[in-house]
Amino acid sequence: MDFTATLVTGTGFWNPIIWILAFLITFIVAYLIWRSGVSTYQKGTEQVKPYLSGNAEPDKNAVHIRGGNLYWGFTEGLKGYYSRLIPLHTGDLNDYMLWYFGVVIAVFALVVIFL
Amino acid sequence: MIEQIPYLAVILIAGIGIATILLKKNLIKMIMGLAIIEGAANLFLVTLGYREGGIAPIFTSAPGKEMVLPTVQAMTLTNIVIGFATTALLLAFAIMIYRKYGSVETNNIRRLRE
Amino acid sequence: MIEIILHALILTGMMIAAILVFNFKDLVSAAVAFGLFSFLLAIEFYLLQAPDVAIAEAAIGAGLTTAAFMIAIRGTTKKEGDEA
Amino acid sequence: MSQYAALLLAIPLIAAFAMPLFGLIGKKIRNSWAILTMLATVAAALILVWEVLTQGTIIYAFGAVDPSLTIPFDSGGVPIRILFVIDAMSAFMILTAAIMMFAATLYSISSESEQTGQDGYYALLFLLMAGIFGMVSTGDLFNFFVFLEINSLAGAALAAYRIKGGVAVEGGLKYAFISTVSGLFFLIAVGMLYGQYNSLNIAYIASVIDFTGLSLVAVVLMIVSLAMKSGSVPMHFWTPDTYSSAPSSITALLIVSSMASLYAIFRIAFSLFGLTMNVVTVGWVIIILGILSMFIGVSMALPQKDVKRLMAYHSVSQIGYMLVGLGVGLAVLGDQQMLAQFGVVAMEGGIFHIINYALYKGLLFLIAGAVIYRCGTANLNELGGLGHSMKWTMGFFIIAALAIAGIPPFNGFASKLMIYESVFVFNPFIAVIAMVVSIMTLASFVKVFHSMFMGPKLPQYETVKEVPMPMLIGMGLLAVLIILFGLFPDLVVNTLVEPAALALIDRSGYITSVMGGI
Repeated sequence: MDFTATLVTGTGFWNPIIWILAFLITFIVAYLIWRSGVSTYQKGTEQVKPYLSGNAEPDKNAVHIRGGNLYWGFTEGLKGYYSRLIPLHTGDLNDYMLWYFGVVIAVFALVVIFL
Repeated sequence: MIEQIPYLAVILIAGIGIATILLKKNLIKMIMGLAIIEGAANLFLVTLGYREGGIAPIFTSAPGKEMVLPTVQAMTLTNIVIGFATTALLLAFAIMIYRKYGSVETNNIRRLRE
Repeated sequence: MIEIILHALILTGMMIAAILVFNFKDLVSAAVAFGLFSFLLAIEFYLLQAPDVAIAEAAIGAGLTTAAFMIAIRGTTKKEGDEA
Repeated sequence: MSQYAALLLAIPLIAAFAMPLFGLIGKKIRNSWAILTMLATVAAALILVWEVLTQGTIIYAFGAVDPSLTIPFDSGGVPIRILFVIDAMSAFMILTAAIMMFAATLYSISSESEQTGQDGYYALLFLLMAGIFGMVSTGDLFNFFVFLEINSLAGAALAAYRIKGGVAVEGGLKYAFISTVSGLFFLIAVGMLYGQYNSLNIAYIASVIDFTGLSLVAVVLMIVSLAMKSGSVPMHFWTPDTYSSAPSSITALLIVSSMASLYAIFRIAFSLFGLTMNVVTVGWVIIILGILSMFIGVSMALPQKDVKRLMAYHSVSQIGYMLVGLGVGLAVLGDQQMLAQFGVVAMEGGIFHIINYALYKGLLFLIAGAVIYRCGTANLNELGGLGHSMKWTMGFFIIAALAIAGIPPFNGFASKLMIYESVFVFNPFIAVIAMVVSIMTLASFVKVFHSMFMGPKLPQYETVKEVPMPMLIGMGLLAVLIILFGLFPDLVVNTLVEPAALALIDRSGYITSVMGGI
């Protein structure tokens, strides 16, 4: 078996091995740069503490950005879309069944029209 | 002629079952609607195998006459048993829901949504 | 001819039973109507030359399923709607 | 002749029904029995897949003198027995199911170790697997319905197994109700076909089919019912409810059962009806369902707060990719030139995505389960900083999240690339939507990653440790497979996916394998 063959998709190709090699080289270069470090850095001193303009560090729970806060702007920006989409998910079993029968009828109509 | 009557009944009965599922909010009622559709499906299957003037497909009464199709009857038997299993499972869920939610109305069983 | 009338009668009975299941507010009555529906279905199976299916339907459909509904109704509400 | 087809069903069934007996003896013995039978099933499945790939389609007739004897001499050329027809596509699905079964069972051993009622849990788990294996390998429509019901009932019972204040029962009830209704309509459709062609055998019906109005009703009922079972929009509402309330290892298996329904859609569309129906219309119906699933699934996932619910919406979205890939293949089935140009690649992409999706989505749900196992909550607003204490889990999560977002070099990229490029030729608009959806997928997993693993170590999770070894092994296996499939996509496509796609297209080959060249 040929492990280095490329995946041909008709219009293009994809070879993960070459990609991995490129990635590895970038990684090694980055690692070398990172390892050379900053000469003034010293472990275990005041330096490593978080610097908040001299204020006391707040509680850990207050620092962490919660999942609910992420993408708040995104959902707010698409409010018109989401305010229509979310209420559709009523959690009501009758509605679930209504959608099923609705889709049966819709697909049936489509298939008959474009026979 | 006889072969055609049950098909009409199947459509109407299945329609009543679907209406029960869609319009009734009570879970027990909805499960009854499901069981009615189940009955309609069974009737449909048995009617498929019916041949006018045919006799029951039992080996000892074999000589001569035309028989109705046995495969659909085996299918129907299987489906009756499966139907009872699903009904029992759904009813068990309904009882459990009543214990936890205090209601079997679908508009109260909506803790999972959005 | 008599056969056609018999079929029509039983199928109409089934439909009426199904409509009763739909209409009864009292769940116990609805369960009884469902039992009637299953019983008529069993007779219809017999008329359609499926005696073994008829026996199974009478035992499981009319008997066990109705009993299961009764037990479930005892465990939950007796009436449709929120007043229970 | 191969007996493994029967073992594939027999072992899980024996395992399931003997499970309570072994449970009486002792917990250790019951767990060993579960692992042993699981290994036996997986071994039988792997041998079967190997045989199919090397020797071609396997036919197994239940109850025949010779299992390969499909048409008895006195039956007048009609296969009357229950047949298992395992071609390359079925083998592919069996392989997917076997891998997931291995990971999920191993994971359950420790994730469920402190729960009650484990006898029933494992019994139902094996029943679920028997249902899935039956669905993907049977060649008989009514038999398929029976396995569908076994699968639905076991799945619903398992989804509701941990009551969790009633929420899980709600999820299980919705799943059971919906799948029973769709199963009944599937049965009515089977009846319609039986009434016309007097047979239940897929291959026989396919060989004599004459597309009538009644067949049209049947195909619509079948496809919509199975699309509902696989959770495509706009019939996806049960998916997040059930997936989020079920135990995590069960969710990983429910995914496989939705894949089995997806398989059935294509088995029915390609092998049963094929070119006798209007493939362009049906193909477009499937494509439209796919596009809706992709887009609405991912856009509902973004604002979710419960991690399992978020992942469940992603499974709706990922189903869309497979529907689009195979729908494009179906739509161009009648045109040989278009089929060769991009149709086959689109189908290969869709099929490849099935196994990729099962791997990474299963892994994601197992990770969510691991987090819930240790922290007791699935709420993204409460979690945080777990990267400090659950390093392995975090590593697996990174792999799975990058794979689902289609970042190279993971396996999701390879199959998505095939779908993008082939669908772009068919209709650029669909490919653009698919890419946008992929970006939104990445965005929502960045959200999960950040709120679960990043941030400072929170005081309430100070004592959280890494999950036990069997859970890590279950997750690790899937992670390794994701990387391997990502590194050698060509190998997987050539050995597994391409035969599967060709087996779907080759309708006459399917018929001949059963009917023996008539």
